[in-house]
Order: sequence, then structure tokens, then C-alpha cells
Amino acid sequence: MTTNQFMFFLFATIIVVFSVLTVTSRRILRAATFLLFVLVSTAGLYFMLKFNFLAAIQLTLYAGGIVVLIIFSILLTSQIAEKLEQPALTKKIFAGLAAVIGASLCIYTILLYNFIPSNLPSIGTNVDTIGQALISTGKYGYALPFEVISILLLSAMIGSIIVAKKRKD
Amino acid sequence: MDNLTLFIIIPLLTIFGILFCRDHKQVKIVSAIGMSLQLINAGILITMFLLQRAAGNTDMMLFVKDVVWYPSLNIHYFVGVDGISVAMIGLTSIVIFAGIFASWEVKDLSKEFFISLIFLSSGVFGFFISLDLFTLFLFYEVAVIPMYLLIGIWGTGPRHYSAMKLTLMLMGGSALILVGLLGLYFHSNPSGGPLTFSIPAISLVHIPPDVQRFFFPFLFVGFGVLGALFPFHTWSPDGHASAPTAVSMLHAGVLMKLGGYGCFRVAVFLLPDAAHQLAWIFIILTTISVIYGAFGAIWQKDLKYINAYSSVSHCGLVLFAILMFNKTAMNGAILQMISHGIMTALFFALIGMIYGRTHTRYINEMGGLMKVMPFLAVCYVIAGLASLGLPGFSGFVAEMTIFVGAFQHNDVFHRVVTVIAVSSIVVTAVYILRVVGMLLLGRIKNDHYLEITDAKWYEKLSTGVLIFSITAIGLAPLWLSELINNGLGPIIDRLLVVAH
Amino acid sequence: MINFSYTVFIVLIPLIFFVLLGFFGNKFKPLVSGIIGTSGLFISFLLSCYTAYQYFFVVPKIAGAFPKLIAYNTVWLRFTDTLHIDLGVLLDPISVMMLIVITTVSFMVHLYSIGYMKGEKGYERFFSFLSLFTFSMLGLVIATNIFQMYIFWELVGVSSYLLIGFYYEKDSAVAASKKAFIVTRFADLGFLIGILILSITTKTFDFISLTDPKGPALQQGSSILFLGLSTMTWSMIFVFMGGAGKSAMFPLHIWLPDAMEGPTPVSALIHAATMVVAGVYLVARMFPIFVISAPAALTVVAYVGAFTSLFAAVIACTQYDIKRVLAYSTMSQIGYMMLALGVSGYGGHEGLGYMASMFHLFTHAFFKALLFLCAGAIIHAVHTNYMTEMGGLRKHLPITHLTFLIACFAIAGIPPFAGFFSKDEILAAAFENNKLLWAVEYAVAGITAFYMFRLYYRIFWGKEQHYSHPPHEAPLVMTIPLMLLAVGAILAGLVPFQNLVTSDSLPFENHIELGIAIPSILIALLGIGIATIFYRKETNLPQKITRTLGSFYTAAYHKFYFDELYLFITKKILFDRVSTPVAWFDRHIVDGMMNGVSYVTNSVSGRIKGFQSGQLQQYAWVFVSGAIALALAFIYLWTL
Amino acid sequence: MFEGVPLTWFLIVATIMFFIGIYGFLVRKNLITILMSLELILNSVNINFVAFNKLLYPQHMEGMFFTVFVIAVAAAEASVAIAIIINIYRRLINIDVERIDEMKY
Repeated sequence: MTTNQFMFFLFATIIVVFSVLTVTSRRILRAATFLLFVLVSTAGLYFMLKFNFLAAIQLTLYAGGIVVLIIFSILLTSQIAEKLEQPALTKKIFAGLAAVIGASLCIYTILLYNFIPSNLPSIGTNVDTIGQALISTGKYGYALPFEVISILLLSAMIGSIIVAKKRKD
Repeated sequence: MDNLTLFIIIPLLTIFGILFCRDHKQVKIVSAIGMSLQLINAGILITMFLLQRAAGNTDMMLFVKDVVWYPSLNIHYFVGVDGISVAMIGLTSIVIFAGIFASWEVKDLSKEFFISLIFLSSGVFGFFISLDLFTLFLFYEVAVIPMYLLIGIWGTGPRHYSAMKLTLMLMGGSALILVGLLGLYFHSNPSGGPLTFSIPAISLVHIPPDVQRFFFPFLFVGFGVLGALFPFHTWSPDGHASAPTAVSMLHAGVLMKLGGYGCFRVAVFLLPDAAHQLAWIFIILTTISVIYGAFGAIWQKDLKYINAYSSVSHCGLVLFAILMFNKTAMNGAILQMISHGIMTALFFALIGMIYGRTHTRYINEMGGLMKVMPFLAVCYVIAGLASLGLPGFSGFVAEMTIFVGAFQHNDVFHRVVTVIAVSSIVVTAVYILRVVGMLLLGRIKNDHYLEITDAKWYEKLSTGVLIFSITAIGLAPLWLSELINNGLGPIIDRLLVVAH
Repeated sequence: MINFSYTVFIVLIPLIFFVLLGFFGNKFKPLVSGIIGTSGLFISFLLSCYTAYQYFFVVPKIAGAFPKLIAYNTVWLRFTDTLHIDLGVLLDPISVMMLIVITTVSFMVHLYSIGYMKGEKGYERFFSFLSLFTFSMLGLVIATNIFQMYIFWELVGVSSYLLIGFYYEKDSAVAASKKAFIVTRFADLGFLIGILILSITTKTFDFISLTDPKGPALQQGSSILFLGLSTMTWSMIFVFMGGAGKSAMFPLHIWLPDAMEGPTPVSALIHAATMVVAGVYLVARMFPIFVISAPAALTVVAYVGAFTSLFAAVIACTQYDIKRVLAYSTMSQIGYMMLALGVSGYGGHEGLGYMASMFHLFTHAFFKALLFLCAGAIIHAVHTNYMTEMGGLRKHLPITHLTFLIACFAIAGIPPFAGFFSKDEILAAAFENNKLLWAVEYAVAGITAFYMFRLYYRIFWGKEQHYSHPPHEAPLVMTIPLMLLAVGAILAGLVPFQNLVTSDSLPFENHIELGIAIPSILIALLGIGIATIFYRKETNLPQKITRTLGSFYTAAYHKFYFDELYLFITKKILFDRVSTPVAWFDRHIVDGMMNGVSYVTNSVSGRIKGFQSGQLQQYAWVFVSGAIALALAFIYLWTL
Repeated sequence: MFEGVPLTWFLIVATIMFFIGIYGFLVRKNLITILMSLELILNSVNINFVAFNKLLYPQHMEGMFFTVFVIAVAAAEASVAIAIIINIYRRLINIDVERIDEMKY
């Protein structure tokens, strides 16, 4: 077993186990914490694939930003001590059935398909290259999506402020 | 200038003008001016048409204009008129003109009211000039849909129910029409070239009889719903009873004619084989309409219901005559459409005016109105006499043409149904005289009717125009009949070719 | 050739005055509008007289016969190449004769109405309607084709409706006008069907080609059979139905007595002298067809006429409303005319009945109009219609008394008054043709004399009643027409009809046959005698007779319950058993079907709207499993 | 160029994570936990993008950029969602998805 494989299994196990815990835990704050583990392990996978920049984003934005946001909102809206109620059994069974069948279908399809790995050398993923690509307008340039996503973020920001603002009435 | 397109442009310009009006009064004036122009335009059209024919122009359609509108489906803006459409345009412009004056007193949301009304009329005009099935259908929908708003907002009584019922039934009818039109479209070119919606082009194609048999009922019933074909007529009493005056006038006067005209121009003209083979079914249905409507009217107590059932009877006669497939009867059908259009518009106008004064439409609550409003009462009597087919008014001309035409068939079936239809003239007399007797004659039942005033100038204008029209047609019918005959030629030729 | 196109104005002048008075009548003073209307009629009257003079005495005869002249003709509406409605003026002996009758009586009635209607509300309306009626009636008689006749036929119907309902605030008048219109309308339905049948068998509406005995129309039409009778016969029976309705023949007679609700001059003009004989005129107009192609229909005409005359005469004996008595008498006399036509043949002496019928029509117009106008004068004086409230009026109303007496003699058939001559011809024609019918008519002559003199005695003799204010003679404007008509009632019988108006337009020799005439005079005298015994003084004889007759009298008094029968048919059968169920059926079954569709739609949507539960997770589950199912289906199952 | 771990493995892990997210989305009642399930789903997609990029097309960076954008979108989405959740909480004093069914029918 190579290092890569070992690392992969480690991360994969963490991801699967904590994902399950995230969706089943009845204490909401714990669920958020489990989610954090999952996200961090995902970042680990990115590191493993040598996408360092991406992994950094994953850690700061997801693990740092979103999870904190979620935890804040939990604190605002719920009683921490309280356990969530158990979902109904039928609901669980049907949802589980859908998930299991869906997963098996996908996995079956994935296993049937023969992917041909590329032997080409990987392009450098240093910040310099990424920055060039993000503001380039030519082929493989992402200036337009970059601008679009900026506007999206701006509008999301304004939107969430307006939505969450207290009305004076 | 393109005369036919003007018929759509003038209403639209009028609507545009109304948008800039500031108060009720200006709205009325703008509408009146617009529809007067429309009336003048119709007059010019009729004159030009007659001049062209006199000059020896024997084309089937005159003033044709053909502009490609949507090339990939071969939809055109294709307009043109023959004698029949010209006559129908004349009718429409008279009725809408009178309708504007009859709704002179609509005060709430008057801007919206007149916009809807005039928009509706533009649909009707567009329908009558269209020679392309798609634009025809488009204008048909334009004419039908504002009805919902007009009844639902400005109506009386259970207006939401009525508006919904009317619109849904007519929409059901137009769904059938759409199926039929698509059927025609997809069989419009059997040799496999580009398909077309053009009526003249399809009329040259021979569609296989079994295809015709399949699509004919769709088209005939679809248009028949609007033409109050039994048993799809029940929207008519409720709808008319709830509609405001001008809407009833326009609806019974013109919109119901869209049904007859569609049956005639599309169903019978384009599917002649099927028309011949299936006519007997519809002849029976229309005969039932004629008698049944008349008997239905006897019992009613509400003026508008009486008139609605009477419309069922008279419009049944239109469809009846169309299915007789000879020149005389079909001529009668068109005459009847025009005659009934004006007559029933007059009736509804008068009912609206009477209702505005007495605040009831139940004939057993009224009586002796002749004494307090002689003008309106005399007009009502005239309308009634016209409706029961008195010579000197248009109804007589139309009915006699239908009966004589229908009776020329050589088989017993056609003659028997004709005799049954003829007997409706007695029943008509019964309900008309019953109404006249209970409503206008006798003693005044309610003292506060004594304070009622007679017609105002705009009401006199509205009814005057209509009475003038029915009398003019009734006294000198020949020119109108010849005008219609002119347009009937090609249609009859096509039907006769098929018959042999 | 003489130009007759001015005859158009005979018809058009009343129309012009109708429009004038109808639109601007309220601008004039009432009296002025009356005078305008009357003067218009006077012009028409003069023109008709001139026309008659020219037609009968100036126009050269063709092969000894009076020609049929088309003075004016224009196509009004075209159905097919051969079928078209024309408007025109046809002059032949009967139409010219009718022009005279109508304009004379109408002029008299106009004149009379100036006085009679004085002070009534709607004076100008009355005169405009009278003009309308005169126009329609004139248009009817000069029709060149059967459809023109039908047009004016309807128009006289509506003018009659308007005039009967003149007192529109009176419920009984409104009901009567409605009844008159609907009953005649029903009859007109028959007329129209008859016309339609004619249109397919003969392919023409034109009277000249229709009634040409040698014309193609008559020859071919009789050969096609339908239900055992030739189509021509059917057609003529239907046409006669129209005529019977207008002429109040049994069983379509019920409207006429009620029509007396109208003003009395109207009754005189429309319901005695002119409109009600339109049916007779129609049969006379179509006479060649009846005789040659449809003899069976002619027999129907004869029997209906005979029965009506008897039936009406019997009822007339029992009525107390003087106008109703006259109305039944009119029916009875028209029955005579119909019978005469029914027993007539075609050409020469065979056509005696035809001539007699027209003759009687002519004379009857004078004396019956006179009777009604007298009745008007009486009602004017005593303000009641009932003879039980009258008596001893001969001293108060001398002129009316005298003219009424003349009219009574005329109708009873006493020589030398007009009625004698025409009635005698009818009886002669019936005697030659059908003894049974002759016997009936002979009896009716006696009954006629009886009820007329019953009327006369009860009005003018008997005990004087107590009147609220003393009755006085009518003004001169009313009595002049009475006197002029009385002259007519005396002299009209001297017109040589056998030389002027005959079935084939050829004059023929005719004499009064004493064998027929003397018995009929005798029975008339008998009738008068009985009436004198019963009614000249107050006696209790009538009551005794009444009691002896018992239920027959009661039935006759109630007009043999025909009104009740019709009421039953219209009210109970048509209204309650047909119309009400139709309305119910429409509201509940047909409309219910439509509402049912909407109900079904509504309830189905009510059921399935549960799927839109608002439960986000439910939607998501459906979405996911749907996606999985689709993936399964498309990726694996589909390709297999 | 990446050795040792075939693409399939990554995909399988991502799939499992995805359906766990789906399961969570379907059964959890609390809106915030649903949001967390959503984050799981997004993450699994990201893994796919990155894995495809690295193992099949290492000469390009599309997968990575897509992931970056997805993360950005996820951030935006999370912020708006939480704003909405807080708003709902203010009005209804609970954030139970089963009780938020005002807009049914």
C-alpha cells in the first residue's frame, strides 16, 4: 500500500464516517462539528492531489467561513442542549431506500465504465498560474466567470442583509 | 393606404388615445370618435368593394394583402375580403358604434372598460378579414378573451360564475378549433411541399374524405359552441344575463356570428366532403336548437334570458341554413347573421336602458312602461316585431331566404326539418308578444316608475342607428343579398363539385 | 295602352302619411293629424275610383275578357333565378274591386274617427296606424306574386295587432291583441308552408303564371303525390289555412270576437270590411289552382265555410255585447263567401259561386262597416257595449237608427237592399252544386235575420233604460259616413258583377232565379218576425226558449267553449307541458351536463392537490426517486 | 500525473458522500441540518471535479476552477439561506421544515 493509497483510505474513511454522523446526529452542534471534519478531510484529499491553493480555499472558506456561519445560526435559532427529534421511521426507510438504490446505481455505473487515465504531466498549480488564468480573457481564461461570481457574491451579501434585517413595523 | 389593415389599426389607435385620457368624459369622446371612424371606414370599404365588382373584378377576394409573418411555419398576415366578409364588417362596425353609445354611462373604470371593448372589436374585425387560418384563430382568441374581464368586472348578478362559464366553454370550443385547424394545416399539401394556413390555397387541395370526416366535427362543433349549437349553448343565457349592456350587444350581435362565419368559411368550405356526409347530424342538432331555443324563451321571466334563448333559436337557424348547401339558404344564413346581429344588439341595448331605469329585469315586476318611456317602448316593440320576422325588417328577409332555400331540397328529410324550423316563427311570436304585453303594455305596477324619464340623446342615437339598419335592410334587401351572393359563388361551386 | 303606373300612389300615399304621422304626429294638434290622415285617404280613394273607371270602361278587353295588367313591378329580393319576391301592382277585376272597397271603407272610417276618437289619448297614433293598415291592405290586394301577398298579409296582421291593442293600458285589450296576432300567425305558418310547397312544384311565385289555367305551373304540379294527395292539394290546403286564420274560419276563429276590444272604427275597417275578407280574397286569387289542381282543397273550403257560417250564426243569437254579435255575424257572412267559392266551378255560369262570393264581399263591406260604425255611434252615446243596458234609443239617435235599420235589412237579405242580391247568388250557386250546403246556408239566412233584428230591437226599441246622461246623436262628421255607407248598402247590389268580376274575367248571363230568391226572402222575413215577437216589447218568451234549449244554449253562450279549449292547449299543454319542461331540461340537464364537467374537474383537482403538500422533503423525495427511476429506465431498461 | 489511487475510488467516495447528503436532506427536519446536508452534496461534487481534472486532464485547470466557483456559490447560497432561516425563525419561532407549508396547493 503506497502512501497515497493510505492517505486516501484515511481521508475516505473519515469522510464517510463523519458524513453519516453529520446526518444522523441528534445534537445539532455536534453535527456541525462532524461536518467540519468532513470538510477538512476533503481539503486533505485536495492536498493529496496537489491542489494546494484549492485545499487552502476549502479550509478557509468552507471550514472556516461556512461552518462558522452555520454554528452562529445554530446558536441564534436553537437550544443547544436540546436533542433534535427523531425523524419518522417511514421517512427514514424511504429516504434510505432512495439513497441506497441511487448510490448503488451510480457506483455500478462507475465500475462498469472504463476510465483512461492521462499520462500527461500535470500543469503547475501555483498561485501565479491561477491568478493569470483568472484574469485572462483568452482561451482557458476565466475573467468572465470571475466577474459573474463577484457580482453574485455581492448580491448575495446585500440580499442576505436585506432579508435578515429586522423590519421596523 | 391599406384599407383592411385600417380596421385593426383604428381600434388600436383608439385604445392608445384612451390611454392618454384624463377623465370619463374624454374616454367616451375618444371611443366615439374612433368607432365613428371605423363606421365610416366600413362604409368606404363597402363602396369600394361594390365599385370594384362593378368594374368587373371577379377575383374571389379583393384588397388582398399578403405578408409573411413567421416563415418557418409558413404563417402569413394574409387579409382579403369577399362579399360576405364585407357584409360582416359592416355589421360589426354598426354594432360597436351603437355599443359605445349604449355604454355612455359606464363610470367605474371606464377607461379599462372601453379599452377592453374596443380591443375585443379589433379581434372581431381581424377575424373577418383574415384569410390565414392562424391569424384567424389568433383574432378569434383576441375577440373571446376580453369577454372574461368585461363580464367579470362590469357585469351584474352572478358575474364571476357566468364569466368563468362563458370563457371556459368558449375556450373548450377553441381547443377543438385548434385541433381542426392543425388537421387542415398538416393536410394542406398532400404532394409534400411546404404546408400552408392559407384558406384560398387549402380550398384548392383535395383532402382525403376520411381525414375530412375526422376533422370536420372538431371544426364544426368548435365554432358551433360560439354559434350556440345545441347542446353547447348554455353559456349564452348565463353569460348574457350577467354581461353589461354593450358587452351583451357585442357578444350576441357580433361574437356569436364568429361561430357561424367560422363554420361557414372554415368547416364547410374547406371540408366539403365531410360536410356533405355529416350534415344530417348537425341539421338535426340545429333544428333542435331552433325550436328548443324558442320554447325555452317562452317560460323565462328575465328579459336577458328571453333574449338569450331567442338568440339560441335564431343562431340555430344560421347554422341550419349553412348546412343546407345551396346558394339561397346560405345567402339566408349570412343575412340572418347580419339581421340577428343588429336586432339582438338593439334588444340588449334596450334591455340595458330599461334596466338602468327600473333596476329589475323581471318582466312580472314591470308593466305599462309604454306610458312613461314611449321612445324606448316603441323601439322595443320594433325590435320585437323585427325579431318575429315582420316584413319591412331584416329578420323577415333572412328567414324567408333560409326557408325557401332549405325547402328546395328534393328529399323528404330536408323538407320535414324545414317545416319544423318554420314553425318556430309562431313560437317566436308567442314569446315576443308575451314580453311586449307584460313589459310595456297594461297598467304601471310600481308607482315609482312614474318618475322614469325617457331616452337621452345618446340612447336615441344608439337605438336609432340600429333601427335604421334593420329597417334599411328590411325595406331594400336586394343589394345586400346580391353582395352576399357575390361571395357565395366560389363556395357553392366547390360544394357542388363535391356533391357530384 | 293606358299607363297605370300612377296606381302605385294609391298604395304609397297611406304609407307616406303613416310615416309622417308616426314621426311627427305629436308635433301637430290632434285634430290636424286626423284631417291630414283623412285627406291622404281621400286622395287614394279618388285615385282608386279613377283606376276602376279606366280599368273597367276604358282599357280594351282582350278576347272579351278583362286583362291582367302589371302596372308596376320591381324585384325586391331574389332567391333563385326563377324564385324572387317582386313588389308591384297587379290589376285585374278582383284587385280593382278590392281597391274600391278598401279605400271607400277606409276613407269613411277615417272621417268617422275624426269625431269618434275626439279627446282620446294617442289620436295621431291612431291615425298613423290606420294609414299603416290601409297601406298594408292595399299592398295585399294589388300583389303581383304570392310572396308579396304574404308580406302584406303579415303587415295587416301587425296593424291589426297594433289597433286592437290601441288602449294598451287595458289588460283585456292587450290580451286580445296578443291572441289575434298569435292565432293569425299560426295560420300564416300554414300559408308560408303552402307557399314553400308551391315554390318547389311550380318554381314560381308569380300570380299570372301560377293562375294561368293552361300554364305549365298548373299542369305539372298536380301530378306529384305525397301521402295520397297531390302536392298542389297539400299546398292549397295550407294556403287556405292562412286564409282561414285571417278570415276567422272555424277553428281559427277565436281571435275575432276578442278583437272587438279595439276602437270601434277599427272593428269596422279591419274586422268587418277589409282584413277579414283577405282570406276570401286569397282563395279567389288562387282560384284557378284550387279548381283545376286541387279540387279536394276546394271542398274543404266549402265545408269549412258552411260550418263556420252556421256555427257563428248560432253563437251570435246568444251574445249580449253588441260588437260581439256583429263579430259573429261577420264570421258567418265570411263563411258564406268561402262556401260560395267552395262550390264554384271555373268559367262562365259554372263560376257563379266565384262571382257571388266577390259580390257578397263587396256588398258586405258596405253594410257591415255601416253596422259597426252605427254600433260605434251607439256606444259613443250610451258608453256601454251591452244590449241589456240599452233600449228605446230610436228617439235619441234618429240617424243612427235609420242607417242601422237599412244595414239590418241589407244583411238579412231583403230586397232591394244590397245583401239580397249577393246572398241570392250564393244560395243559387250552392243549390246547383250541393244541396246539403244549400240547406245549411238557407237556415243560416233565417238565423241571420233573427239575430240582427234581435240586436236592432234590443237597442232601439224595448224599455228605455236609465242613462247616466241623456244619449244624443253623434256629430255630423260621424253621421255623414253613416249616411254615405247606407247609400252604399242600398245601391251596391245593383252593380252588375256578372259583367265585371268573374272567375275567367269573361262576362256571363245571370238572372235572379225566383225559385231560390223567394224562399230566401220568406225565411228572412220569418226570422225578422220571430225577432219582432220576442224583442219588440219586453216579453219573457226568450227566457222560456232559453230554458227549453238548456245546455245547448249555455254552450252557445260560451261560444261552444273554444276559448277554454285554446286556453287549455296554450296554457296547460304548451306552456306547462312543453315550455316549462324545456326550460327545466335546459337548466338542469343540458346546463347540468356542462356544470357536471366543471364539477368533475373541480373534484378531481381537489383530490390531486394533496400532492402539493408544501412538504419540501416530500417533493425532494419524489424528485430523487424520479430521477433514479428515469436513470434506471433510460440507461438500463431502455437499451436492453 | 497521480499514482496509486484509481479515479474510480474517488468517484465512489464522492458518490457515497453525495447520497449520504441526499439522505440527510430527505430526513432531517431542522432547516440548518438540511443546509449542512446540502454542503455535503456540494462537496462530493467538488471532489468529482477535482479528481477528474487531476486524473484525466492534468494539463488543464477547469476542474479546479469549477470547484472554486462552486465554493463561492456555496458560500453565497449559505449566507442567503441562513438569512432566510433566521427570518423564518423570527416569524414562526421554529425552523422545522415540515411545518413550513404555507405555500401548499
